[in-house]
Amino acid sequence: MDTTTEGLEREHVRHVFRAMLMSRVLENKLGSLYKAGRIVGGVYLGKGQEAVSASLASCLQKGRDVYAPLIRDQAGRTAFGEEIIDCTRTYLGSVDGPMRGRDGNIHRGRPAEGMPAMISHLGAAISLVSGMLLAKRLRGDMEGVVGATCVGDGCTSTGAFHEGLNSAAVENLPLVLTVANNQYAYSTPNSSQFVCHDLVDKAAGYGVQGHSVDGTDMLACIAVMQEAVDRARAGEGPQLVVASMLRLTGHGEHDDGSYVNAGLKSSELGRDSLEVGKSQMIEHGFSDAAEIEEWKKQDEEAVQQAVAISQKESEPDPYQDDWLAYSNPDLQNR
Amino acid sequence: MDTTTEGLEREHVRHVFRAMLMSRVLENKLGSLYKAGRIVGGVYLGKGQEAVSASLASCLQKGRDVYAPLIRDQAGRTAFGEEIIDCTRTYLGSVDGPMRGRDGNIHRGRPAEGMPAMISHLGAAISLVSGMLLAKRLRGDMEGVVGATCVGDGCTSTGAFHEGLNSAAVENLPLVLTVANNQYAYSTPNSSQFVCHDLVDKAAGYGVQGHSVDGTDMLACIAVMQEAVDRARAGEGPQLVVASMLRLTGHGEHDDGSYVNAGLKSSELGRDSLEVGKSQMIEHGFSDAAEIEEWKKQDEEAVQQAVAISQKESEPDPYQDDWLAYSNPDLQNR
Amino acid sequence: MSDVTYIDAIHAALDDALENDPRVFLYGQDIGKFGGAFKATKGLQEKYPGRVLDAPISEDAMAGMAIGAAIEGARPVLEMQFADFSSVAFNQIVNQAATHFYRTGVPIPLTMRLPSGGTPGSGPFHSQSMESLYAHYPGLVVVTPATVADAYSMLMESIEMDDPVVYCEHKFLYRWLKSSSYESDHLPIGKARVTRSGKHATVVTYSAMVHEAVRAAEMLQTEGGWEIEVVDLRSVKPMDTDTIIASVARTGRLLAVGEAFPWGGVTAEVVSRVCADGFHLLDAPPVRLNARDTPIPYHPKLWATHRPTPESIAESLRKLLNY
Amino acid sequence: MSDVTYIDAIHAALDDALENDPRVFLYGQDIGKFGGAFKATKGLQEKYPGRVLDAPISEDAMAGMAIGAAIEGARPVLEMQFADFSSVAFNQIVNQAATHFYRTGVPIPLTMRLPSGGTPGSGPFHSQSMESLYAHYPGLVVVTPATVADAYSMLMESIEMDDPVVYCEHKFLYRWLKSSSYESDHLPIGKARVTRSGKHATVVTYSAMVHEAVRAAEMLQTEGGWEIEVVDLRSVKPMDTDTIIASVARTGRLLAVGEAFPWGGVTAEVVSRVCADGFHLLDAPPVRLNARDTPIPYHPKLWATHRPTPESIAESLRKLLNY
Ligand SMILES: Cc1ncc(C[n+]2csc(CCOP(=O)(O)OP(=O)(O)O)c2C)c(N)n1
Ligand SMILES: Cc1ncc(C[n+]2csc(CCOP(=O)(O)OP(=O)(O)O)c2C)c(N)n1
Ligand SMILES: [Mg+2]
Ligand SMILES: [Mg+2]
Repeated sequence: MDTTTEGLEREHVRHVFRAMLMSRVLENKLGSLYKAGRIVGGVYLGKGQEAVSASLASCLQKGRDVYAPLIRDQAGRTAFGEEIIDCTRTYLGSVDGPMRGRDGNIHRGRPAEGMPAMISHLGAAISLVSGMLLAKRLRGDMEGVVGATCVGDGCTSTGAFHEGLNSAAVENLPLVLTVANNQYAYSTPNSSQFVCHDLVDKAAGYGVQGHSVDGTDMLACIAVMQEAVDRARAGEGPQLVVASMLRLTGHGEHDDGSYVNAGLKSSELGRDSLEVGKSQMIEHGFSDAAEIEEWKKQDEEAVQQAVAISQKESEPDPYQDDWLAYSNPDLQNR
Repeated sequence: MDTTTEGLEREHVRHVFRAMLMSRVLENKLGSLYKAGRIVGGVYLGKGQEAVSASLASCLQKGRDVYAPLIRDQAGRTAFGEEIIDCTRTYLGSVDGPMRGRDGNIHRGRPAEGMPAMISHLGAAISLVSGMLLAKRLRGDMEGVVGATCVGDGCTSTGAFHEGLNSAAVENLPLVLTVANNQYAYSTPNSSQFVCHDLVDKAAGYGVQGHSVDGTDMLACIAVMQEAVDRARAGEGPQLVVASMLRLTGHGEHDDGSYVNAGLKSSELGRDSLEVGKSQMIEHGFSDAAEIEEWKKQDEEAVQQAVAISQKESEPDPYQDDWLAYSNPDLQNR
Repeated sequence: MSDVTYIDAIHAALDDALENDPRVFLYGQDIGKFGGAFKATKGLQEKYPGRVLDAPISEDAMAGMAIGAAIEGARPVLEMQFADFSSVAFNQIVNQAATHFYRTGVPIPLTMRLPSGGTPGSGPFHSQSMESLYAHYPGLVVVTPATVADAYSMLMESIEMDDPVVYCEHKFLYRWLKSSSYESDHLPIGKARVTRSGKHATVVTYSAMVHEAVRAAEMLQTEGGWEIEVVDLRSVKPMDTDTIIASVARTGRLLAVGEAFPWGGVTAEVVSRVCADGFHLLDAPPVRLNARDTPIPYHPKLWATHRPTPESIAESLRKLLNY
Repeated sequence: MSDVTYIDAIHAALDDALENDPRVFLYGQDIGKFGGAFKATKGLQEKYPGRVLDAPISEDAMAGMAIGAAIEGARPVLEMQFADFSSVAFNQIVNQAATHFYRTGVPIPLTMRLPSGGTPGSGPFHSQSMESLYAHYPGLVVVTPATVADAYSMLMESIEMDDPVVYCEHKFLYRWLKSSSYESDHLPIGKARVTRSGKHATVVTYSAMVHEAVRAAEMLQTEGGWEIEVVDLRSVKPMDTDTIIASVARTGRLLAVGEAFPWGGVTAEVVSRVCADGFHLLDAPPVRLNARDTPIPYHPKLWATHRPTPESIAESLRKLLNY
């Protein structure tokens, strides 16, 4: 595994792992709050996909780059710099969350800070991120900028995926499009979603560079994402990264995922990227067991605190809400 | 060129060429009727693309197979067995045409006879043809059936293309999807439409077989189409055929196509497939100049006759029309 | 039969349609072994092998496939995972399915099931009521069952129809609405039902709002002895103008209630029809009550006042009665 | 200025908007060197290098790109080659653009140009009027200019607005409608205009139908001295209820005319608003006249009677006046 650490910066790797760990701690908490009936709306977790998610976002710089998280990107959100409280406020229905109760949970975003708020329709963010990049180029603000998003295997079947990636390629935009191939789209296995040999085979059809990576291998993910982001930054156009792993949870917390093939679970794909990452941290001296334990404690406290704050905050009040769908209030209700 | 005639049946080649010739004669007539202001609606011609169009349709069998022509497929329509009068009636606004004045020209079809009537939205026919095949499979009527359609380079950018081809691949349907890469979508050159090296590179991304052919070379087209159709019939799933040529006319007759690159026009791509086909017919002894001249005369007469009949027929009469958008009249206007 | 729910009725209708007619097949995401996001197709793939097909996440192609199959005489029942995702299939539905019979004379016996309407916590993209969009396009039939019996009988009838049907099933009713049986009064699609009779005002509504309107009517009954008639449209295209007008003839007052967005849509169509044909019957201005003019909020506290409620319907009725 | 057409006005507005505001850019199919299917952007790519971009045939991505650019503060003007093709972009427009400000507080200053409405021989897929679909969704502004001056000023205003605007330009007016200048009365979006004043009945309409309504009004003037008021809505969302009601207050009679399909839509919204707020002003049942309940036929003979005509509008008015 020595080769994989080549060119990786210590602080970068530690940043990725900490985001992964924080994500797991936070999502475990969300899971138990869900079971306790304390969550408003649905819960979709990224368990197993933390390495891909965090490593992609860790290569981006908030304030300059664009990062559009999707439903399994808690780790990426944290790596990009989203505050934990944004998450807990949304899940717990606080009016102080970034969406003020108007939209939920995984849909939260802060578009003005380069993190769009996803809509549910799969694939819709690809062209959106491209448009954000296009606007930066048009105003001469593109130097070294990258936009990134992560979609699932199922999303590759959408017209939005196709049109979005092709349009970005035609405009040679610095888009890093990661496919987290977790083998299932809800209950649908890849075999009912596509029949290409490997999703990365799609890259050539768009004239973009393709990258494959074992999504359970944290260090490999960091290396590949860094390469893809560097290439995009250097003006080489869109990069398609296909990372493979298994979803280590139901589609949402309402789903037990009992349809997931047992053979897959016990295969290499079924490894937990957080566990793999932990071994890698220790093995390569990026950290040690004690420090990781300490981080975990800190994270648990931080999460506990954020939950406590969020739970004390008010719910949205329909009689206080301005109910404005237009930035110009004169347009409302007319 | 000897190798290209191998395996080609004499009657098949003659059938293709005759359809190409008829198409050209007919479309020339439509062009002059358009200039004379006698056409109802727009005129979109297939000049230059006859070889691709006719060769694809010639491998199909009306009554069993499905053929969904698009805007430049007069030759394919003729090869598939559409009557000339269906064409002239529609262009000349006769109420006796297959669309009864309700839809126009290139949109005509006879879906009950396996020839769907296209809508304008590009790519929409791909899934439609697939669905027709699916229904045949479901009722156990699939043995040896093929469905085929032909789209343009521009259509490859649509989400409908992507979703349609992928869905057909997942269902392993006997779909032959031909892309007539005529280098332009209306005024838009390929360089603004896609940046992949070759459109056939898309095949791998769908897990389907790809075929490339010089669309100006009639015999090559016949050979490739026959292979693609045979493979589909044999259960090998969707086939993507990319045929390259130049559109030898404006986008429509209202357009002079002045934006078309002069270098392309004088390149091999700019060859007229009908001229190439004629040489091939003669060179390989499929026909001779005199017979071809005779065919042309017959075609001109047939077209003249169809035009004369169509022009004598009534226009649709809004006071006679039943104005039914529902097959159950009780649903209308309610 | 013991308690059956609205979603049971849908499941039973799919089962019976598959059983009765070999041309019927189901197509949708996760509808096979998994039985669909709402379990409407649970067990049907095993029971009818090869006739319940899982689709990729390709709503445009799903609709196109179903339309093509319908051209060939099959009777596809297409499940959208949520109505909201039919926006991706919009082109195929309104341009391909809706126009096909008019253009070619070949009908499209397609049924598209749209799990519609709001539930608490579902948010802007899993709560939409899209009936008005589809009803605007000639060539489509748009049905909106409000009862367990209608959920069953109208789905059966939709599948039997030769014309394309958009079947809007309300998610809020799925497990909440129970009945002792699917047995219905056999009203055909195109006929509205007087769900509750009255003489002081008519509420015309459909889908889940029928139940909210009945509650409002009960509140007003208790409150002041008002007798409010509630008309359930059942299908919004065709719309049963006769039954609506007959009700307004009895009551002289009209409130049209819908859960969809306030601009245009079903309630505007109802008011316009009543005004055109029953103007002389009206003793007060006909009014509408719809959802608020914003996307559908996710937080249940906001959501509960975004859509009409028994309270807000009752309030509208009070104003109407006091006019 | 000598004769300028409606399409000239659109071209001029795009030119001026590009000139005035560096945040403005144009995106669409064939709009670059070619100048667009209708030549609305002719010469602009040369004049504003890098700001007039040709798009692939990807309406969904085109809309998504424009929305993303708007989030970043650009002012994209998106051209659909025909309104009808916006069905492919429908999801991005109604779910991404329309909901964005409500959800995030970040506005989407996007203008989407829809070449709309019927012309002879264009058929079911190059003739649609889609304003009602977009107006149904909260968060969108939908404008429908009927005059050369409005085509100019409303496009300028649309581009300046922070909220997303669906700009429905009527293809029939492109070259047919001429004026001596773009100079307008500077009515803002949201205000209707009394195009022709009268006292016997009000026709509320918009876009190309304004001209047909004026012709019908002239016919009735000649025929019986009837004075018909014609109100041009200009924007259908927001809709200027005040101006409509003020007109009905003068005339006591309402006919709402539209070129779109008859179920729902603008005319139903107009009638419903007048009934809710101006019921007491009405001396006769308010009525609607729309296109027929079928797809738009291609043959000019059919098309000419599918949409309302001066004759059919006059006929509706006669009935209304004789009530
Ligand atoms: C256009 C669209 N269709 C359907 C859905 C419903 N849906 C939500 S998530 C999902 C599965 C997504 O699978 P994948 O892309 O593989 O992501 P994963 O959940 O595995 O991370 C589906 C079908 C949707 N959100 N958008
Ligand atoms: C979805 C959609 N968008 C836009 C159009 C308008 N349009 C009609 S033909 C055409 C160009 C098609 O180019 P291509 O697919 O290369 O076919 P060709 O005309 O070259 O044969 C365009 C943009 C359309 N018909 N459908
Ligand atoms: Mg997946
Ligand atoms: Mg082309």
